[in-house]
Amino acid sequence: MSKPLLEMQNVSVTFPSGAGRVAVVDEISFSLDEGEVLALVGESGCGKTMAALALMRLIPKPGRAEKTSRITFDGKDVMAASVDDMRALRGYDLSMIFQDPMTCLNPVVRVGDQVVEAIRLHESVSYGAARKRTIELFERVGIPDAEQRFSTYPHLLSGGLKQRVMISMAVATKPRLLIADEPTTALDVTVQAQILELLRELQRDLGTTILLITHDFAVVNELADRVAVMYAGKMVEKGTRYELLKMPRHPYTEGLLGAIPHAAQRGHELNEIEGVVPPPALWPAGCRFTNRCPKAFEPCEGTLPPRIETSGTGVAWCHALAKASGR
Amino acid sequence: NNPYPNEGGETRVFYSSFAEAPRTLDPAVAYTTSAHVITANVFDTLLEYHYLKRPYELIPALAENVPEPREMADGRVSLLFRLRDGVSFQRDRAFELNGEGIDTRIVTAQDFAFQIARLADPAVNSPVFENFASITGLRAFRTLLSERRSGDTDFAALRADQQYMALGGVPGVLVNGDNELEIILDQPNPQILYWFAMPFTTPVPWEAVAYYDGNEGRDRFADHPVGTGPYALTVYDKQFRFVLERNALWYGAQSEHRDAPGAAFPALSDISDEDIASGRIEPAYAGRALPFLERIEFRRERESIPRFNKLLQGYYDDGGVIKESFDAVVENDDLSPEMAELGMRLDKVVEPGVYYIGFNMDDDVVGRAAGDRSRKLRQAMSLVVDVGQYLEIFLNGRGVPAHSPLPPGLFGYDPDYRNPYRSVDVDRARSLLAEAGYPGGIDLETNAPLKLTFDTGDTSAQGRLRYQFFVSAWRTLGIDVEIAATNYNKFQEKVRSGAYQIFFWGWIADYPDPENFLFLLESASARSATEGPNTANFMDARYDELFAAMENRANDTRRIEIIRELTGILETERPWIELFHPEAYTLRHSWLLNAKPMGLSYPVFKYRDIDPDLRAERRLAWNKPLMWPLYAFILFIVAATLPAIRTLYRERT
Amino acid sequence: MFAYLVRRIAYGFVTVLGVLMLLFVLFFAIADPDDIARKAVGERASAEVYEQWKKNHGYDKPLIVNTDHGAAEFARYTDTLFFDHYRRMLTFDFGRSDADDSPIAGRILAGAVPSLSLTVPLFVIGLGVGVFFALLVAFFRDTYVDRSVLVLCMLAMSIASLIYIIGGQYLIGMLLRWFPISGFDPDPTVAYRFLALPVLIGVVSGFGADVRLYRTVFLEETNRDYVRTARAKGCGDIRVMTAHVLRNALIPILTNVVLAIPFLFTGALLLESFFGIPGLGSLTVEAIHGNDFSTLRTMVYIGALLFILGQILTDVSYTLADPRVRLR
Amino acid sequence: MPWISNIAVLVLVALGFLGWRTIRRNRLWSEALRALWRRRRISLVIIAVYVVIALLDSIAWVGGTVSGDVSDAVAAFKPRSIIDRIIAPEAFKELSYSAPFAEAGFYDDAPLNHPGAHVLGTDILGQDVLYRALKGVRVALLIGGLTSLIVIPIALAFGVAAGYFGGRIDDVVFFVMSTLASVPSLLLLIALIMVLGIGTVQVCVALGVTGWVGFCRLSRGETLKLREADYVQAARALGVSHAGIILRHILPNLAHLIVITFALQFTGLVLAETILSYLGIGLDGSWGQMIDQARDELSRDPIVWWNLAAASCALFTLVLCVNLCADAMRDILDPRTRREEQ
Amino acid sequence: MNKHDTLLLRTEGLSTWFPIRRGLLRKTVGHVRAADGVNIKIRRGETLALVGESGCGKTTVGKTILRLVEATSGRAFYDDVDLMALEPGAFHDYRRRLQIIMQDPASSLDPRMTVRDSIGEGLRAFGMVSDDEDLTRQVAELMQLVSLDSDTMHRYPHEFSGGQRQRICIARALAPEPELIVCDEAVSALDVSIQAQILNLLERLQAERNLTYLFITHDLGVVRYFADRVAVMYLGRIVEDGPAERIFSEPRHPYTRALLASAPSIDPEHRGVEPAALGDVPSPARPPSGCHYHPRCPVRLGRCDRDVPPEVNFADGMSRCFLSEEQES
Ligand SMILES: Nc1ncnc2c1ncn2[C@@H]1O[C@H](COP(=O)(O)OP(=O)(O)OP(=O)(O)O)[C@@H](O)[C@H]1O
Ligand SMILES: Nc1ncnc2c1ncn2[C@@H]1O[C@H](COP(=O)(O)OP(=O)(O)OP(=O)(O)O)[C@@H](O)[C@H]1O
Ligand SMILES: [Mg+2]
Ligand SMILES: [Mg+2]
Repeated sequence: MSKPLLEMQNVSVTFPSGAGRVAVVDEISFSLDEGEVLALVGESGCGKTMAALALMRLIPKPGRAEKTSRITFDGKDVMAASVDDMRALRGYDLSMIFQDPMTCLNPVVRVGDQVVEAIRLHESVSYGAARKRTIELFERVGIPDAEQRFSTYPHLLSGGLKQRVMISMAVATKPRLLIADEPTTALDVTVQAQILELLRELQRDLGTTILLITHDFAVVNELADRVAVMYAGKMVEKGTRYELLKMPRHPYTEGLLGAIPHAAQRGHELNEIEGVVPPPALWPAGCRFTNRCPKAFEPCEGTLPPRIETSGTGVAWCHALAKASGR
Repeated sequence: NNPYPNEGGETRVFYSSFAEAPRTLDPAVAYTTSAHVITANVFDTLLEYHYLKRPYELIPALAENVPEPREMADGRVSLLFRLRDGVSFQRDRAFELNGEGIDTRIVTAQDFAFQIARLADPAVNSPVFENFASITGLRAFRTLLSERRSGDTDFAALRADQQYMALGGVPGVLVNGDNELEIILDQPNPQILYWFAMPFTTPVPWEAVAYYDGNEGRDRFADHPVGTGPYALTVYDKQFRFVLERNALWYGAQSEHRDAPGAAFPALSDISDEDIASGRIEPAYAGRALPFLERIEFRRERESIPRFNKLLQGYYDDGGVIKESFDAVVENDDLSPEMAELGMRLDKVVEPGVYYIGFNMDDDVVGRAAGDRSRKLRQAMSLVVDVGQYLEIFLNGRGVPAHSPLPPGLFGYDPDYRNPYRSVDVDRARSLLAEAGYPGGIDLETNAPLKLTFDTGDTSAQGRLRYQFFVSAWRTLGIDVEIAATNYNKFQEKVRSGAYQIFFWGWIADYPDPENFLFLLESASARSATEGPNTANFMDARYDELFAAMENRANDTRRIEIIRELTGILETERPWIELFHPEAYTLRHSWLLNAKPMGLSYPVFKYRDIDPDLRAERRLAWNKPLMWPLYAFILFIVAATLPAIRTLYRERT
Repeated sequence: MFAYLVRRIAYGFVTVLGVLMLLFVLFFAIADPDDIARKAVGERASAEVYEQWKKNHGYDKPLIVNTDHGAAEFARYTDTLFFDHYRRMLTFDFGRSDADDSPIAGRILAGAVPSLSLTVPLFVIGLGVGVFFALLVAFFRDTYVDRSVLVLCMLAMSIASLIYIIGGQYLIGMLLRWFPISGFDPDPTVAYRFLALPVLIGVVSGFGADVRLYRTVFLEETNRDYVRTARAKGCGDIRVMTAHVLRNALIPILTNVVLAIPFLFTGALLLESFFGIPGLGSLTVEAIHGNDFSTLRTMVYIGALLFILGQILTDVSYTLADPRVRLR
Repeated sequence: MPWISNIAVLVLVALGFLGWRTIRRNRLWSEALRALWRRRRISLVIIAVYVVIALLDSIAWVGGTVSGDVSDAVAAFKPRSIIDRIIAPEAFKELSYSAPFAEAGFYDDAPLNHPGAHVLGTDILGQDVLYRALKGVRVALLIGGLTSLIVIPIALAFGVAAGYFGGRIDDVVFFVMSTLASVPSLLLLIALIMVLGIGTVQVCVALGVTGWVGFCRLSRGETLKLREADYVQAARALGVSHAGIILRHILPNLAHLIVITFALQFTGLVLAETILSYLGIGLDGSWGQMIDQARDELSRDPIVWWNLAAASCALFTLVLCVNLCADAMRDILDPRTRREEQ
Repeated sequence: MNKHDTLLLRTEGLSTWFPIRRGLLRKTVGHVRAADGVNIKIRRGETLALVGESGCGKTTVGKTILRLVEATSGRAFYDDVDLMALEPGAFHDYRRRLQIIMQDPASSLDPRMTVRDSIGEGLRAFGMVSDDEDLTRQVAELMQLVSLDSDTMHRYPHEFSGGQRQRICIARALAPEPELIVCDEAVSALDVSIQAQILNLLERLQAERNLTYLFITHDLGVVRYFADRVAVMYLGRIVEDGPAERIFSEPRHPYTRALLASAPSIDPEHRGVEPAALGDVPSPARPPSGCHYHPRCPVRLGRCDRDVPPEVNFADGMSRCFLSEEQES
């Protein structure tokens, strides 16, 4: 393969707080090849959404992506693109499914029109044509009575249907990169299964590259090719799905996987991670996981953990691993 | 910025303003200046005042003569009016009551009689009934009318004029044919002639009264005057504007009456040099047929500031000088140079009126019950009110300090008379107060401070200041006067029940006779006894006796003596603290001609004229809009938004 | 929807009955009709006139129970001021003014046009200006534009309206001479000259509160998730503001706006009296000065009626603006 | 009746002290107050000055002499407030207008009794404008503050009861409320004052009747919401009585709204008073009356501006400060901004 | 499993219908049958998981038992006393024994009350404290019990993280020493790592105090780990119940099967859940006729859209399906 479709390097997102700006996403890097599904996992508040928004250049106001960040999409420098270029890119090559379908649709615009808008912003097609395409899309994503649903309002749709509308809006222009921010979190399990199936199909049929954001390892397992784990704004581990789920290397990933209750653990105490994620302003200076890490030892606190290649495809950032691997 | 965009200034239209619409235009009831502005022009009267002569002189109008009172055998007096021929009412649909297509009618003596009967009609509720009560049988007519009405439903259902007819009319009003009206008075009443120069006795068509009953979408007669005057009221929108338009049927416009005294401008010989010199009267108009103005427009102007400003811009032709801008207009009691430059003229005239502070003589503390004690208290209080200062502060000196109820220009007014209690003398007041038993404001009997109340129905902020002025004057004596400002209803209620002590009031004369002032203090008109205008409830036997002797007396030296004696009583008794006689300042533009102020009567528009061309020219010159601030403002806005646009621009690239 | 409307109107009607009760207590029980009559006919009027006046103005009956009628008679309760008050108000028979006997209904009809011709432009322009500035401020939020407009609004809100009027008349009417100082003309081709100044002043004096309110609304909306969605679709700033934010912000703005509608009719008290506009506000002021209880009573009643109507309209307009609100 | 106002002052001061203590005890509120102090120091100081002036003007007693050479029985027998005693308006006056710091009268150029001493000039009666402006403080605070202090508890009681218990109580309260609310408030105010007559008590009653609705509606609506809140349900599950829930959950969670609404209503009332004054039904000695008087003074030549300026500035400053504080308070007490701060 | 032998709570046909009002007189035209004839049994010391999709009425059942919403019909026997029939005063006693942990820890704490007051509220209401100091002491104990620092008791809820807030809620529920706690999605709003902490805590408390849980959740992983018995709910009705192991290994109702099949696994060896149910969850206001599940059911029969399937009791639980009926016979 030649160049990756998307390359994020040293991306930082900062928000002003009491004392200066706090990086809620701190110099993370990853890349995505054409047609690949990368899952970005981590607990709530660790900066997954912000990383994705940085790519869309949609970080909400007081926050901003730092100058050091380099984002290249299909060879274009996203950080340096003009507002108009960016607008052309958004929704056309780059689209995003947002976390909460309940609030992400405009409540006073008919759902069909919202999709039509997405199409007509980028392609000069007539309303009728766009409408036809929208209805096809609706059928494609499994919205029953697509024709009728075209002109209903979001509040009349169930969560699953709203999510389908969001998805059809996102894929309407056959984007090259689809960012799916927790696409199934708000949904019931049975519906979640349907949506996962749908995403899989789309990816297969259209060859879309997907950046999947989630905190649910089960969803990761279902969809992803590769996984990147974040903790408190930092990347802690990357690897293929199998590697990561089967043999996590970083103590945090290990802890997370261990904390997920399943039948096997019945009767045993769950493997909990002590403590909680501190708020961004109180993130430790060295390894951010230090204060909760069972394997923490003294260099963890002050110095940034080194990058350790755990396998051909995996990397982790951890002092303990470094020590174990003898470095 | 022209407020009359639809009309050029070139027509002979007079522009004036009104603050509040009159409550009624029924000539039998309308008694306010604001109503008279209209009624005096819509209704002709039997007699009128000469436009230019001062002291005022009566001239015949609808009557062909000013009648000489004729003493009859039984001591009663007869007044015989010969009426002008062929005077007709203005066109009005009320006359259709007489038959299809008829919209006017010749005036007959019966129309006068009808109106006089209306004055007596309790249902009309005329405020001047008492003033006509000397007409033989008027009082009896009133009682009879009201008895028949309550007793006899068939009678009550009749039209008013039919009711009067059925009772045989007022006995003292005799209609001899169409053209003669004879009024019989029970006793001599020389002043009554003045009342015939007021719209109260104008001819009123019964048709108008019957037709305009306020039902089925018809106006009420009170809002729809139908008269014979030089102007007719064509628009009467109380909220917005009134329009008087020339009445083509006015008697002065008919050839046979063209030379009637009320139909032509006074002769050159009647125009005083002073009037000419001051530019008030244009001698060229002498003897010309009236009226000159086509139309008179009144616009509603509730607030005085906008009104005055529009006057300055030339959009009103005359206007009173409001207190607020007095200093801009008047300098050293004359027109300020700025105003003079605009060509404005200032007219000053002392109005026949008086403002005073009255004591309720029925009150236990300030009234007669406390005898000498209260007299001294009143004297002391009178001694500290500095009316000069009051005039200076509140009226810019527009007024003449009063020493007695009689205003200047009236028979019996003595310019040299100085009321000893009406010049400020605090020391004397203090000692009087002490003599009264209130040294330093402390009541010796109770050892508590004396507390008085100043009652008023004026709750406005401005009003309050005026009262405050007097209160602080009395305070220098140590007298604690509290202002009880209630709404007008409550105040009236207080007056009705006699629960008041001190009040502030004014009186503007109906006609230029001392009787019209001095009767305000006779027992017969005491408020508590007869609901009369003597709100001070002053009752003094000697005064009443003298007043009776003076009342109907011709103006001779004896009358002067009696008047002196009357004012002498008031001087020591002090039921009033006479304050001042108001002085009206009118400002008018150079294009307004022949506007001689009539302190007493009402603006008579038929004498006035406008120079429309001059007005148009001046208005144009004075009202060039100043545009640069607009441009400056726009520039500022643009300058202020520039950085924002720059930020935006920067953000986009 | 229909059922909702009917119910809403029925409730409105009940409220109207309540308002009438309030008016009855105020104007008949607390303010004594005898007083009013006394005041109107004057001190010296005969008993006949006085009774006649009370009769003409409908003040001649007992308050609640008419003992002239037998205990069992229905008229005992219907031949009363209370009943009359309800009957007349509900049939829009407002009677005559206490001050000058003119029919109130006619005066209100006559005053409605000038009032509307002042308040409608005032309202529309005020709304336009308010929304425009609020959009602008929301767009430039957290910049100096936002802050300075905010400060301006605060200042504007803290100044008494009387001062705006006096100042505005003096500055624009007298010094700059752009418009007539005061006056009115029913002819619409020239009325604009007279209305320009009061409208300008009205807009300026209402500007502060409006912009601040709308700004909050807009800021609230711009922070919503769907705005982000729209941006992610590739909408430009202007499209986001107009096609998405404005439509949603319309709903809270509507409440504010529709509730202002009755004031369109009852007029702007101060503006009308200072600018000599013969509208209902002016009428009200006059009623206050003239102790004209019946006119004031009618104005209060009409104000309340319109207010209730406005509320119903608000609720209905909600459905039009916001598909989420389903009227049931 | 000086004792009424003296007692009122005592009660107010006591209430203020109690309130202060409760706030000090409650961390949320004392923090909010501290935040307010941090952000709006100037405004708070100014408001405090106004309050102090009003209180000083409310404490009055009989006796003592008037400074200057005026031997005034009236003054000696009338209760005079502390402000009256400091300024002694009986002695400290001129004939008529004089400009700020003027040495001579405005019209006649006659030398003044107190040349240069009238910082804000004198009004038409020669009264010191500063003195009048200071007297206006009490009226303004009375209009906005005292009325609300009396009305709020009543409105709260009805609103909370209606919202919490619903049913018949709610129907009745809601009906009364919507009836009152459907009369445009200025008109209602005017009608009430016209009918009740003019006077401090009447105006306060009228303001109370019209102001009641706003608070009542607010507290009812909010209570309806709170009643369903999870934590209220949790409290019910914990067996807390209705009174306990209202006292410990509903009222504290309404408090911030009430405070903000109070502040906004306060400014609204103070501004509305100017309109009432214009209509001739305002309160004695209010700034509204001063402004109304100044209507006439503006077109004098030279212009008499100090009266209007003094009243407007006094009014403007108060309204602005209260508004600013209300605004800041809204931010501070808004749970959303609060959460983000953490 | 003899620790679960006494029946603590048994509901019989418990229904809670929320009226839908419409029209001129706000007439009730229908009902949201949030709980419709729910029969559940919980033994002392046991954990019953109530699972089902969002909006199916789980919370309603929980709240109805605690009488936070009033039941429309049905009975709930607690130690053989019908809770639903008790006078409010008499029920007050039972409030102490029945507690709830609400769905959302953030909104179930009064933002203007210190943690101490929140936790102590129940103690006060049930008269379990003598004075202020006693309260402080007891609250401190409770906080230690749920592993919270008792020094923080004077803080306000917003100063705590989500997991800590949930602990506070648990402490509050524990305060009156209840026997049964309704845990309404007690862990759903939390991150996995915190979820594990809370689950461990609940487990520990159950062991220490012999608590009984009605554990409401939609997370099958949690259920599998935590519950003794499971009741599956669909649109207001219990469609299946039984011991947890049996439900997972051998689900009888097609809905249960779909639910289990839809849950993705984290085992990298197993990938690719197949959606086993069709379409969306219908609204409880307009539930489908007959068996509520029939429009989504892959194995529906002809009569499913007409007749309501009966409760079919098995030795190890119940299933509400015509197919189960056949199975049984
Ligand atoms: N507007 C903002 N101001 C300040 N901080 C913010 C803002 N928005 C987000 N943050 C901070 O940024 C951090 C990362 O947020 P982000 O939304 O990317 O998390 P996430 O990983 O997507 O979490 P979740 O799973 O809850 O969606 C959070 O800790 C949050 O505190
Ligand atoms: N007070 C209420 N009034 C009317 N309907 C209600 C009320 N409470 C709940 N409902 C309805 O009852 C149904 C069941 O609600 P409930 O909260 O019990 O569901 P749930 O299973 O707990 O869902 P979730 O998993 O989302 O918490 C829902 O459709 C809800 O809309
Ligand atoms: Mg996120
Ligand atoms: Mg729930």
